[in-house]
Amino acid sequence: EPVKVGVLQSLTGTMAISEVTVKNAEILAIDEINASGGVLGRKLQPVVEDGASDPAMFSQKAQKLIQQDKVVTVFGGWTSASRKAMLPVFERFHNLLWYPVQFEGNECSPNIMYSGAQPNQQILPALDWAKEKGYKRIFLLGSDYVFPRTANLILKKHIVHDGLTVAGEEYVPLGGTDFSAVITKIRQAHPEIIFNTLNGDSNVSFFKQMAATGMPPSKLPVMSFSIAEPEAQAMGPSLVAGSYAAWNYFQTLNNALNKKFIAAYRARFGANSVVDDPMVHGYVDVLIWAAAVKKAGSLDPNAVRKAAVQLAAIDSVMGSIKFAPNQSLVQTAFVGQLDSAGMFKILWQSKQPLMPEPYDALAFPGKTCVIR
Amino acid sequence: MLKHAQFPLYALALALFAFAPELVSPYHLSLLGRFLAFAILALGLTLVWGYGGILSLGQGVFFGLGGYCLAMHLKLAALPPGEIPDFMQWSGLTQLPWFWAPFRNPYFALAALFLVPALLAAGLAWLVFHRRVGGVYFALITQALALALSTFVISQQPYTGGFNGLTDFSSFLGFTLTDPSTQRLLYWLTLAVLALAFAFCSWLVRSNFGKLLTAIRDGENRVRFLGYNPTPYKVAVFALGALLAGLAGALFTLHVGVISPALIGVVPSIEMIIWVAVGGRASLAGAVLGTLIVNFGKDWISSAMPDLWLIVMGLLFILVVTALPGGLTGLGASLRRPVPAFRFPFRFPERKPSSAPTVSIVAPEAEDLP
Amino acid sequence: MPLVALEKVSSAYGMSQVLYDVDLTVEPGEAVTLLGRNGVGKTTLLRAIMGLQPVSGGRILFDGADITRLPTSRRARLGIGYVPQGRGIFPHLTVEENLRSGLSALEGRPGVSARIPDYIHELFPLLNRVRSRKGGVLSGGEQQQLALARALVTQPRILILDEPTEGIQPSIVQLIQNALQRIRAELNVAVLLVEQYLEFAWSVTSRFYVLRRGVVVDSGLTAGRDPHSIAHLLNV
Amino acid sequence: MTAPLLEVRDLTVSFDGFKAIDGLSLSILPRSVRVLIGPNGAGKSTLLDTIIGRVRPAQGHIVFQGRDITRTPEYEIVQLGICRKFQAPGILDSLSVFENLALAARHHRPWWSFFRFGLEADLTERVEEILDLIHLRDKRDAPARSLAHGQKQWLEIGMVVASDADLLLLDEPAAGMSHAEVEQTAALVKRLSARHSLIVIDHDMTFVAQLDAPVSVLHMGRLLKEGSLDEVRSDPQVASVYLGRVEEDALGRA
Amino acid sequence: MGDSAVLLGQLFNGVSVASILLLAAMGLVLSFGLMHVINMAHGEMLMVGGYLSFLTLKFVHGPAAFLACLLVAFAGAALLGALLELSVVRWLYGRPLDTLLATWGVSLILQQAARSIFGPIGVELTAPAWLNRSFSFTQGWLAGVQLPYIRVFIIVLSAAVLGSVALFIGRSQWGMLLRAVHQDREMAESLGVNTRLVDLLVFALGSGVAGLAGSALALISPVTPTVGQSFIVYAFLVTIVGGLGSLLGTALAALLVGIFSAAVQINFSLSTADVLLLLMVVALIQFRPRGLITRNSRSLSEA
Ligand SMILES: Nc1ncnc2c1ncn2[C@@H]1O[C@H](COP(=O)(O)OP(=O)(O)OP(=O)(O)O)[C@@H](O)[C@H]1O
Ligand SMILES: Nc1ncnc2c1ncn2[C@@H]1O[C@H](COP(=O)(O)OP(=O)(O)OP(=O)(O)O)[C@@H](O)[C@H]1O
Ligand SMILES: [Mg+2]
Ligand SMILES: [Mg+2]
Repeated sequence: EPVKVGVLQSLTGTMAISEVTVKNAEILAIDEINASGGVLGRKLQPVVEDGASDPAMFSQKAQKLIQQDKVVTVFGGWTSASRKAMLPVFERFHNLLWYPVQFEGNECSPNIMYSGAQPNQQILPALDWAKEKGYKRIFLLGSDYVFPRTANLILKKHIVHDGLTVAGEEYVPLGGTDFSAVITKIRQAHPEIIFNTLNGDSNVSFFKQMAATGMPPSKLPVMSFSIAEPEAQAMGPSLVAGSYAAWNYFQTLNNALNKKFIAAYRARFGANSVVDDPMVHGYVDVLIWAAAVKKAGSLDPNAVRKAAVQLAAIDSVMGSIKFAPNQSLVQTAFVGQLDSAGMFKILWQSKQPLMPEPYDALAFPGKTCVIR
Repeated sequence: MLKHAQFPLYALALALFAFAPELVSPYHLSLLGRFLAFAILALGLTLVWGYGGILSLGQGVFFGLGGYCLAMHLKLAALPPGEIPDFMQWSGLTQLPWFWAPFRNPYFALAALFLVPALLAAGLAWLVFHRRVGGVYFALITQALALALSTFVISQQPYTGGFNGLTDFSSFLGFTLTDPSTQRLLYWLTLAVLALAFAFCSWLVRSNFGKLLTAIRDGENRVRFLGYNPTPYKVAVFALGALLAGLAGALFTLHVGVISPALIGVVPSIEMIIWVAVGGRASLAGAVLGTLIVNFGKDWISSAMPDLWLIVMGLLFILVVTALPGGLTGLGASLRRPVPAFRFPFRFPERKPSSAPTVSIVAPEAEDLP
Repeated sequence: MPLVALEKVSSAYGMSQVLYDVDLTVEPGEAVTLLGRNGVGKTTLLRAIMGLQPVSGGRILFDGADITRLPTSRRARLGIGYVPQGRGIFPHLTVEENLRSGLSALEGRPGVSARIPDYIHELFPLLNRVRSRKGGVLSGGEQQQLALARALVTQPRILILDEPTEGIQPSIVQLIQNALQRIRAELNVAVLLVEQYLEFAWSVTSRFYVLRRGVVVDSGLTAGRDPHSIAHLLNV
Repeated sequence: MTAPLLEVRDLTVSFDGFKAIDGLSLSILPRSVRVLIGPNGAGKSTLLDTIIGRVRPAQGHIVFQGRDITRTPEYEIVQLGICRKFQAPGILDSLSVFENLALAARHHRPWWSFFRFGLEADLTERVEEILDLIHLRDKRDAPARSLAHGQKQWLEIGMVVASDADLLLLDEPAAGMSHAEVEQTAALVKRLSARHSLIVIDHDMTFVAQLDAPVSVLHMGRLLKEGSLDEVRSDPQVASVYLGRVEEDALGRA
Repeated sequence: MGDSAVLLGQLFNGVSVASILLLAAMGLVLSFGLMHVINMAHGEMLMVGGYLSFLTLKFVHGPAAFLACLLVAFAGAALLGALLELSVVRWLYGRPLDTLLATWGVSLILQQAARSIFGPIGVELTAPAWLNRSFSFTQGWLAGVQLPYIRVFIIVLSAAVLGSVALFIGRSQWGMLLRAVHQDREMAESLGVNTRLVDLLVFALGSGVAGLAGSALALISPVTPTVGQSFIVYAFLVTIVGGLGSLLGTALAALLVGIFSAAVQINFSLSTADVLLLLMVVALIQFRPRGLITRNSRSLSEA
């Protein structure tokens, strides 16, 4: 009898844009595990559900997966809102969620494995890089929701702490496409670099309208935290060429596992597919879960999560990774620059894999995450 | 109160629902619970739309307000004394905002979840209706309200939890929410509230107030010349609809454990209209039926064919509206009609008042009225 | 061959039947009046001829051709002009535009010029005065005149009039009476008239039908028949 | 001399510069009938529109029972005691005939009485009577939208009667009615005048003759002539703008 | 960048936002204002226009390519509009709120179809080189003001469309018949008007204009399956503020909303702008309940 695992992403609605590819990567990993014999001698059977970009739907479907389908774990979620909505469900039914996306931290639940970057693994390394390059006036631009606001809160503390200047801070409603007022404000603020946490398609409008007013990335550098390879491809590489991004994985990462992964993904989902950071996190989440099951010798979520943090560091598509005791992933940060083909040239990487810090020490002093 | 002939039927349905915890799986029970909460909102919408002729495309707003009022209390109740909610901390607040403080008191929250939606609705409705703007105008203004308020709630993250909404509650009035027995109680509570709301609404629509409401829907101006000022009645019924929506939102929040701006936007508000349209807009029983059918259908289709469910939903709406304007409860009436609507080669819209084109709310067929 | 012939026409609103096997003919250039008390189905019958009311049995012939299933606009183009009860003025079109809208019926009809005939303004001088006013603000009588004029713009072969004198001042009623006589005589337009006002009906038509509860109960020539001899059929 | 029930003082109504009523004055005594006639577009319906509050005058005042109601909201005017039948029937489509009448009958009841079922006993009796009066007993529970045109006219007359207002305004009540019905309507108006005042507009001279009441002729928004029907009829001006060939005034329905 | 320049720049932004709103709302004046069809799929016509432009650019190159886009977008959206009219809207005339529900269903389907065909990620249209520049002022009190050609182009386009639609409705025989049909359908039929044809053509035209809007919009933001949704609410707001069915009113309302938003956005956060906009509309209703430009009526069933 197969082991049921849940895959819960938005297949419809605004977030489907990103989440469908993560679902693909998770399915790919599940298939690979099945090809190599499954776990504990049993095959995996993915149960795919649609969160429909609606937090309440995520909560409902999570409950369905656990109660109705009796899955042993769930891979999924993208927005913090979806994760927050699912959290009580996983705590109530003592199940385990593997969350693949970079987020704002400030959360610490024993029923979630946070593989996406914590703030100190993505945005703060980018700030370090900017400081190294000599940028002093930083403009913070984001979509109006939780990740950009919290990320910028942390960034502001560190910018001031590092002796740099916040040139301005602006938020655009999710999905907003009109940047004329924002651009006026940017022109007035004279920043040297923009730290961009805009979400999804707002980016296209932003870069287009910047270019139309004579400020392409080559003139005013932009460091983005939500533009990965697929977004760059879709936006038209020429539009964003020259802009920067910080991630824990780039498709151009040069290692054998990565090449194999890309080939496998393309074989399955189309020869022109590109892959990105959240997909890879979704992919490794499944692999690590399988390894943890093997180590625990059990499918019990509680045993699995304990085993997961005890696994040794493994070599993966994205370099050396392991789960820290706070159930977040230890991983390396990269800064890349987009070329005209929509691929990142890797410019910089952290000296070693970074320990995840769910609570930023400067912004939220005195808070720590301890999971028993 | 209820029509005598229908009374046994309703009693039977109520009994069946009351025994649901014994009959269905826990997951389906939890779904049923939240859908019954939705049905309370749908009752309100039937009053407002089906009888009052006022289409609200912003019912999600009132639903959300009710939910938020309760969620604020639940959030505070889950905190150790002296602490402020986590999202406030990481948005840079150090003190509880003044308008949060009273929500520590559960009874204040209970009162607020009725009053806040009802008062906002009454205020907006009065501003619009006393200028004699109605019909489509009002519908679109409520839609703009849904858009503006959801954007606003998202933008006020330090005070509202922003896009994430409010979640992670532990107990209410001493009941631990995750406890299975509490879940059961909650289900019965929802059912009881629904039954009460149903009885109240059906009493209301059969009273003279209901007749007047229908009269206003048919000819607001004519009613003025019969000596009635329609404004207070329209405001009252709209506020009542909002109150029921707020109540539904609060119950929903208890069931699901989360309230977020995603539930108060334009799209969910339109979906709410669909529930009522499917059931039959001028039938209270239809509202409940439609809500349950659409939501269970959505749950089922979205699991069975996730990629297709939007398309299936879309087709369903088109079909219901074009082929079945009276909704499911109107089905009986249209079957009894000897001349089928489509037989006549040229189907005209229902005859409008002679030389008067109006953008007025479409009156349901009289036969559809229960 | 009659211009319009109804053969055993029945019609119903939902469950309630209103017309029962009605037979009625109008010869070319003939004027016929249809009488009956309130609610017997006169309007329903006229609407059925226009194709605005579904027919549940029987046939409607125009010029010998079956038009029972023809769309209303095609019937109008065959040459049926209609003045409905309640007048059917387009409230937000000007009087001028209301008149011009009647020109649509001339499309595809050979030998007619698509312009508003001059005699319209002769017949209804009032319309010239209010030509740029919106139809909806006209007084009841003004609207009634406009509706008549507009029906004439369609250059019909038969005019179907549903209580055309309702709300019209006495002097204009006389005018309309003369106009109908002239239109019939000079343009050979047939008339099917529904009217409560017996003297008026008698003065413009040569044959009558009386409808009672959806059934034709009497018919004949108006000449030599005292209108009051059928009054009993029109009362409760 | 009794004080007038309604006084129209120097009233002017204009639409985009066009004066539909032009300096009109008129007064109505309690328990009296006044007939308004005049050419199409003379401003008769507009006068009623203004009295009932649907149209606001550019100048002048309307005083009802000593109170200036020129700017009073429509529904308050009705509550004060004026009720109107419109020229194009204005009824409430999805309510039944009975409910239409009931609604018209109980507007002066306090708002809380709306939260009960059915009609108060005293009103029920009245409404049932009216049903017979307007020949719609067999349509009592039919939705008003299913009535024929003439039946709608009757229903609206019934609604005005049911309102029991002091001043009843009837805009062309006899239009579309048969001889017998016209007679009945005239009788009804006369009966009503025992308790109410009425302003009646109609183009049917037979009907007007049966009413046997003073007549005012309106023309281009002004009062052209006032007096008994016979006086008015014999006025050459009235004949030329309104009646047409006087000798043929047998055209008025016999 | 001086204060006056900021002000002027923002005024220009306001006008440019207004012109997009106007383009989006213009089709609604036909379908909503005159035909009383609340077409919730109107936004998707915009989307279709955008995607069609995107496809056209794959096949047509050169400086005139964008003009071809406009043509294709117009024709394609009009065709789809005609299809929609034939299959759904036709059955619902005289029931405005039902059209709202049914077309909402259509909009769901179209969105999902776009997602399946073009993928969930937005596609991007490269503006032709001649549009990719901007007037920039470097001296005087206008120093620092940037007027992108693209926005100027959109302003011109929407003015041109406004003019043609106004001519069509106000002056042409079709325009008159359309108004007649929707004031009294049965009567129009009885006068020989082929109401089905009139409806079909006008609905298609309205959709075609939306297609044009989508094509223009694609110049400044990506085409996504949900692009229409983000505009539809504002477009409806503009039509009601303008006064139902009045083109002049709609144009004024678009300007009002565009400039108001631009002014608010520069002083407040963008999210607050929505709330203030709604408050402004409700406030406006207190003064002009039936919109900026209204028509009067004696009918009892109209206020
Ligand atoms: N829309 C409708 N639905 C149901 N019944 C209707 C409808 N319209 C008319 N009727 C009924 O059909 C019957 C005939 O109506 P019709 O309008 O044809 O009468 P009529 O002879 O023209 O009367 P009038 O002289 O009052 O105009 C009436 O009894 C009326 O109640
Ligand atoms: N809202 C309005 N806007 C413009 N003109 C109007 C308006 N209301 C009425 N009129 C005009 O005022 C004049 C008087 O109209 P009214 O309806 O009072 O006439 P009436 O005396 O009742 O005529 P009838 O006997 O035909 O009913 C008409 O010429 C009409 O066109
Ligand atoms: Mg009739
Ligand atoms: Mg009049």
